[in-house]
Amino acid sequence: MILVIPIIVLLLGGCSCWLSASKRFVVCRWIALVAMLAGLVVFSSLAMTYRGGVNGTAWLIDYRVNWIPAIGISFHIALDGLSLILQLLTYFLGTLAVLCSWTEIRQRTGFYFFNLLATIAGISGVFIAMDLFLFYFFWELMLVPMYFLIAIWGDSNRRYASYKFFIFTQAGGLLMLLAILALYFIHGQQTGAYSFGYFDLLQTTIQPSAARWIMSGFLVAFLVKLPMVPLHNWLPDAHSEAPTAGSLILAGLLLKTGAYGILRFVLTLFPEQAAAIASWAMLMGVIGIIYGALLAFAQTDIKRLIAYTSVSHMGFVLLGIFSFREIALQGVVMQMLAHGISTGALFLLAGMLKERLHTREINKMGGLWTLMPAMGGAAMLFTMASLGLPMLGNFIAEFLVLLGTFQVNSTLTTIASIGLVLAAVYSLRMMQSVFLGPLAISGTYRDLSLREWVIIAVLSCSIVVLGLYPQPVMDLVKAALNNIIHHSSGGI
Amino acid sequence: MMPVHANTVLIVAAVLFLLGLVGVLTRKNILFMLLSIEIMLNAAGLAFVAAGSKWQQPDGQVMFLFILAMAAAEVSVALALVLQIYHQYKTLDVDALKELRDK
Amino acid sequence: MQLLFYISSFIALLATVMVITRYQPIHALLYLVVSFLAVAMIFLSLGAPFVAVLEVIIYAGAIMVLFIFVVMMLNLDKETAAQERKWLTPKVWLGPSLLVLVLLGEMIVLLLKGNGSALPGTTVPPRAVALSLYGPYLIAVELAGFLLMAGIVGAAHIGQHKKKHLHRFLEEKSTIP
Amino acid sequence: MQQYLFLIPVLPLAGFLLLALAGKTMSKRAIAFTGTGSVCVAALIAILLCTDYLSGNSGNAVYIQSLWQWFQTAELAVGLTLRVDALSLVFIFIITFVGALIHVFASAYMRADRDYARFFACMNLFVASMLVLVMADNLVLLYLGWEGVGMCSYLLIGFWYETAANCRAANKAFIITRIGDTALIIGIFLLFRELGSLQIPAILDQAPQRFSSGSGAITTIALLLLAGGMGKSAQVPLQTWLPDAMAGPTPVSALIHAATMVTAGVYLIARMHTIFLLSPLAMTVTAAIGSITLIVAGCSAMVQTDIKRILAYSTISQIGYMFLALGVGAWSAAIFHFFTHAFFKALLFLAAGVVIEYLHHEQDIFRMGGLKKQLPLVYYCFLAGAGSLAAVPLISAGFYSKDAILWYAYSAAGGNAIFWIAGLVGAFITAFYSARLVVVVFWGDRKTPVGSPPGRTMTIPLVILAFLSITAGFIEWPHNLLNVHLFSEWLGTVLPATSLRGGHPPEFILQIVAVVITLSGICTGYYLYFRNTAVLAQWKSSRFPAAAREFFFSGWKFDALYNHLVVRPFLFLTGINKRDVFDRLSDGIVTFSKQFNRSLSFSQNGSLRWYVAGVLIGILFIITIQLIL
Repeated sequence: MILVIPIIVLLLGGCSCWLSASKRFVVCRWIALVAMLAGLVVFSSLAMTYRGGVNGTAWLIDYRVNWIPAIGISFHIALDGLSLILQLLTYFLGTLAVLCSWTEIRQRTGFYFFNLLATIAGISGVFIAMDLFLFYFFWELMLVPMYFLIAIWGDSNRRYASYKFFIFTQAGGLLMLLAILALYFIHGQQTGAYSFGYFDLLQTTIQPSAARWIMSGFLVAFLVKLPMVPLHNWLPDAHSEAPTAGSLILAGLLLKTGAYGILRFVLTLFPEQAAAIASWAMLMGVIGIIYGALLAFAQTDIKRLIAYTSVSHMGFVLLGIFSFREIALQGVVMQMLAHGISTGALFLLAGMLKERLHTREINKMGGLWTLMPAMGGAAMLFTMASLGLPMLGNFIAEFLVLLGTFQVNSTLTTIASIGLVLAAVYSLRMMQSVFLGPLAISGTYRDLSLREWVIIAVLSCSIVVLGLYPQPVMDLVKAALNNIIHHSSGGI
Repeated sequence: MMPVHANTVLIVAAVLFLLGLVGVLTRKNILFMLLSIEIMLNAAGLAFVAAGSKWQQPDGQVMFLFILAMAAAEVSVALALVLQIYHQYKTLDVDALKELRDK
Repeated sequence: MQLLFYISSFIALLATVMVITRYQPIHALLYLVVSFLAVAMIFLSLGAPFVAVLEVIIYAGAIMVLFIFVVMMLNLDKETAAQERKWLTPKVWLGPSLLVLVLLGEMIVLLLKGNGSALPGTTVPPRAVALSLYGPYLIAVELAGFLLMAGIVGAAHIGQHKKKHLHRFLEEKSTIP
Repeated sequence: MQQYLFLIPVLPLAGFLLLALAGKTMSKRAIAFTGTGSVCVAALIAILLCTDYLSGNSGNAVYIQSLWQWFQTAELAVGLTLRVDALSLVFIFIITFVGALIHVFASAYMRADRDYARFFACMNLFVASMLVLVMADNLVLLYLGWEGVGMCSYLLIGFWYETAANCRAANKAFIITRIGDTALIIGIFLLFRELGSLQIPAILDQAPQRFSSGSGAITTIALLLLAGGMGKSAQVPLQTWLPDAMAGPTPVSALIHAATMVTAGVYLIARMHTIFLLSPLAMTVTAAIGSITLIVAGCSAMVQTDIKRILAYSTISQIGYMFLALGVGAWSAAIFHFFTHAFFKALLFLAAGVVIEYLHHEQDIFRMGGLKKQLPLVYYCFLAGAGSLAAVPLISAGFYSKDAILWYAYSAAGGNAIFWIAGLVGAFITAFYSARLVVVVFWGDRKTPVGSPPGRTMTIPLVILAFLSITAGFIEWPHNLLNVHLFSEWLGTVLPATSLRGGHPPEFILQIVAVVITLSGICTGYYLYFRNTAVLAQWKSSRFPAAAREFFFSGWKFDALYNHLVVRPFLFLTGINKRDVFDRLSDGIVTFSKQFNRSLSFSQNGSLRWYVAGVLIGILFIITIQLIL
């Protein structure tokens, strides 16, 4: 029951934001903040409770009520370590998203916060839904408000970006719906009991030829979200046009739902098929790493640049997932967290720059360190995080992924390591053309305000802590990952 | 008394209907188009009555009654629209009214 | 009765052709009245006296009067006729007539394919019609009532003389000339 | 002592944190006090540690302090554990002690700079990272320090970031070393796959049992580690970043790009010596790279005109000597050369810094001159450093370390005449450009207006370093002269003794050859640049020497080569695909459907009669079909 409360709070909070905004729009951001913090508090306390894990099972909480029993749909949510850590990330970044929209959004504030909260609610639901119908419901719930966030409060090219985002993800989502239905009917015909429940469907045995198609349905939806090259090109547009909080949520959370979906559903529901395509998937991951890095280097729009680095970083996730190694999977989880934080922070900084300079073009920037040393320092920190400097979370993630993958496929891992060099190349280019070099602009610009300073400080602390003391996270997800490996080991 | 062949009546109805159709297609004036539509409706009614007469059932006439009701309602709304169009556009040329075209 | 049918059919067709070829609206209307009266005669010859009467009263009477009102209100006279003359060149007739002739041919072929039989020519009395109307078709009658009501309300609403009024969704566009 | 181990890296780290967060609000005095003080205290602790070690209280000669479990999953467990043995101690001593002197120097040298706090913050972070590197107990922690120093180097090269060239140099340094780092981390992956552990002691223990000597896996590992070391230590072909790195402030060049960071590769190879010993091929490659580097960089050093670039090339060349020594298995000789090199090269850089500042940021040596009279103290210090660099026999520290390397290059098990001759050529070149440097900068006439002479804060470190540049060699004498081998005994607990091959000539013959070569190098330099400069002028005008000079001056055209081979293709590749070919693909679908829509929408023309005709045609169509079928 405790799992539902934050989602309900978010949805109610969103509605009240919308309603209250017409009278006093200052109120609604406080409502949004409180709703987010409530979720953060709930999941933090859960994390403290289950620090050591529960003996014997990976599942920490399991809550289920019938929803539409006639066709086997139940409201079934469950929490394991993986979900818990992603929930923490969700509410953490959600809180920051509210904070960074504090003054940025001046039009239709209430509706904006409604959408923001609804998206977060959807993401939060995706991470715990254990009924495929419910999963699909939340999957769409996070998509539509996100579309509005881009389409209404986005930048100049927002319509194009939002359509593209919507069509790509929706096409993937519909394929997933088809796959879910196929799975549902096959399971129903086999057992006579029609059910959308994840744990019921786990028991299904499917013809290999059918399973391949059903898996690709799931996989396409998740790979679009992840994103995998060549299904990635919604991402740079959506990221660069979205408002700051939108970019933060897109990069920090939405991409993670793809990775989570692969881990939770593809690997366990279709172990043999997943193992069969593993080397191809790893290859695509490596291509993503290199391709994203090359494109990131070429960009001159700062948000596009960061967006392509996301493509590159998520390649590590794909690579790690399909190595089926515990070390690599730990790295994948770390990458999800660290990428969420570091790239989120970079988007925040890009948003702050845009707010001040009214441009995203890095050729028009330069030497900003002189004017904004604090922001420059923060940017340096997160740039370094993004290129995988040890001491910071991303290093742990990439190191573990590559270390785990190396035992499976050393050639691909070696090629993927080139991504580390390319990461340095594009990161330093960004740093140089924005903050270093001769001062390219005139006028006075204020450095970080107190609110921004707090956001950046919180993010900095978390990325450093992740880099120096990641053990609690790893302990928390260990059981869940072993559970996934256990389910998928049939294929190996 | 020689009975009338059913096909004859239906052919008359068809010719009437098609005359109405020609009217709709050729006239540009909305008023004439409405007149042509009335002709078409009337022709359809004729076909119904003929059918009712063939089977010696009242249903054909009932259908004609409904057509009548429909035509009355249609004409009243359509003529109101004609008035409005004339007030707003100062013309009854149907080709001048292309607000619904795809731009 | 057969003769009555042929004569009235001929008149009906002739009057209808006149309707669609007239330039003066009022002439066309009068021809239409003639056409309706002829159709009423056809109904009578087919043994349907009730609808024959209704045809005269409602079609030729009420509906045509509406048209005449409109023609009068809009003051459509010689000017309109001149315009119609300009619009109705022979070229305009060509295409529609061809299409319609093809359709007519096909319809006749279809009709003759079926084994049509002679009509009995006996009368279906108004009583039967009334029983049928208020028996099996009761709901349809109700619906027709709704329709007429809606027609009245709609006509009354649309017919109001107001300033140029657009839906609010279209307003934004129309302010830009 | 063991429980205070963590203080050595943590103190500079704390200094960094304090300066980074509160530096803006602190006065310059406070900043200098924090920045310098933290390193000085760390140096004190390091010296205490050394005395503790020498007094033998530790028992097993290794200090270990485990701070916390870093991460642990499945079969992998990595702790934040510090481990200090004799090898680490040498490095810790140099890092903290030389680091402290350079910090003291910098507190005066950088006093006018706007970003005083940022400078010391980065320097402190560097010292902390470097200490972590040498104190690491496992390869991941080593890699942490390894990358950390790389980042600090980047930050400090680009310290004056307003100049785009400085930033480019910083980027170049980071990216080229990153290539080496990536090789290193692949080596680490391979080690983990083969041995299942990342603990350095465990690796060193297990490697001989797991691998047969010269097997493919161990050679690959060794070569990957070597590549890592080459990147960091600026060895051919990854050396091009170091000369450009001189864009940073001079104390940075002294600390990072001369004394400590660039020798990290030497440390790595010495640390992983067991692996290298298992792979003769990798050893030979190491020695060969060292030899090539020392000649390539030496030649470039001969013709440079920028004082800092001369010293930079000289550094590359001297590290080449260290690699040569490592490659032939002369472990302690390599570390000994690192030890002496750290003193005299730091000294040279600091002295150069004084000269540069004294001459209002003039770096061209041919616009200097006659400084012997104006800056006598600096002159004598510089002389001590240059003498040590040239390896003046018996009275300079450089002599003792270089002599050992030359001796082992010929006589050690992995050595041969080629390496020895390469070393001799290098020795000649080194002596030559050292002499050139002293003669051109300090002798002759004054050519540039001067500023104010350096204060005491700047000269005291110089004097200390000069003293050490002369005396530091006395702890390790050649075998045939004096039986003092303190340094190799000290390292004996960690590094294996060098095995000699049979059939080499007696040591003194080689020594005499080396001494003669060195002295002739010095004389040549003196002759060409002081006594008879006409010869040089004549050379400059003739074709072949001028071309050779140009070739050496540009660093053997490595930059141009990489520019054509890597940079331009890369830029071209990214440039043509800036708009993302896959994006064009999906846009193509959009364009197609738009066109299709446009061609369909002409039927939607708003004409009522048109629609009716459409309906009619539809009806005709259906009825016709019905008639036909």
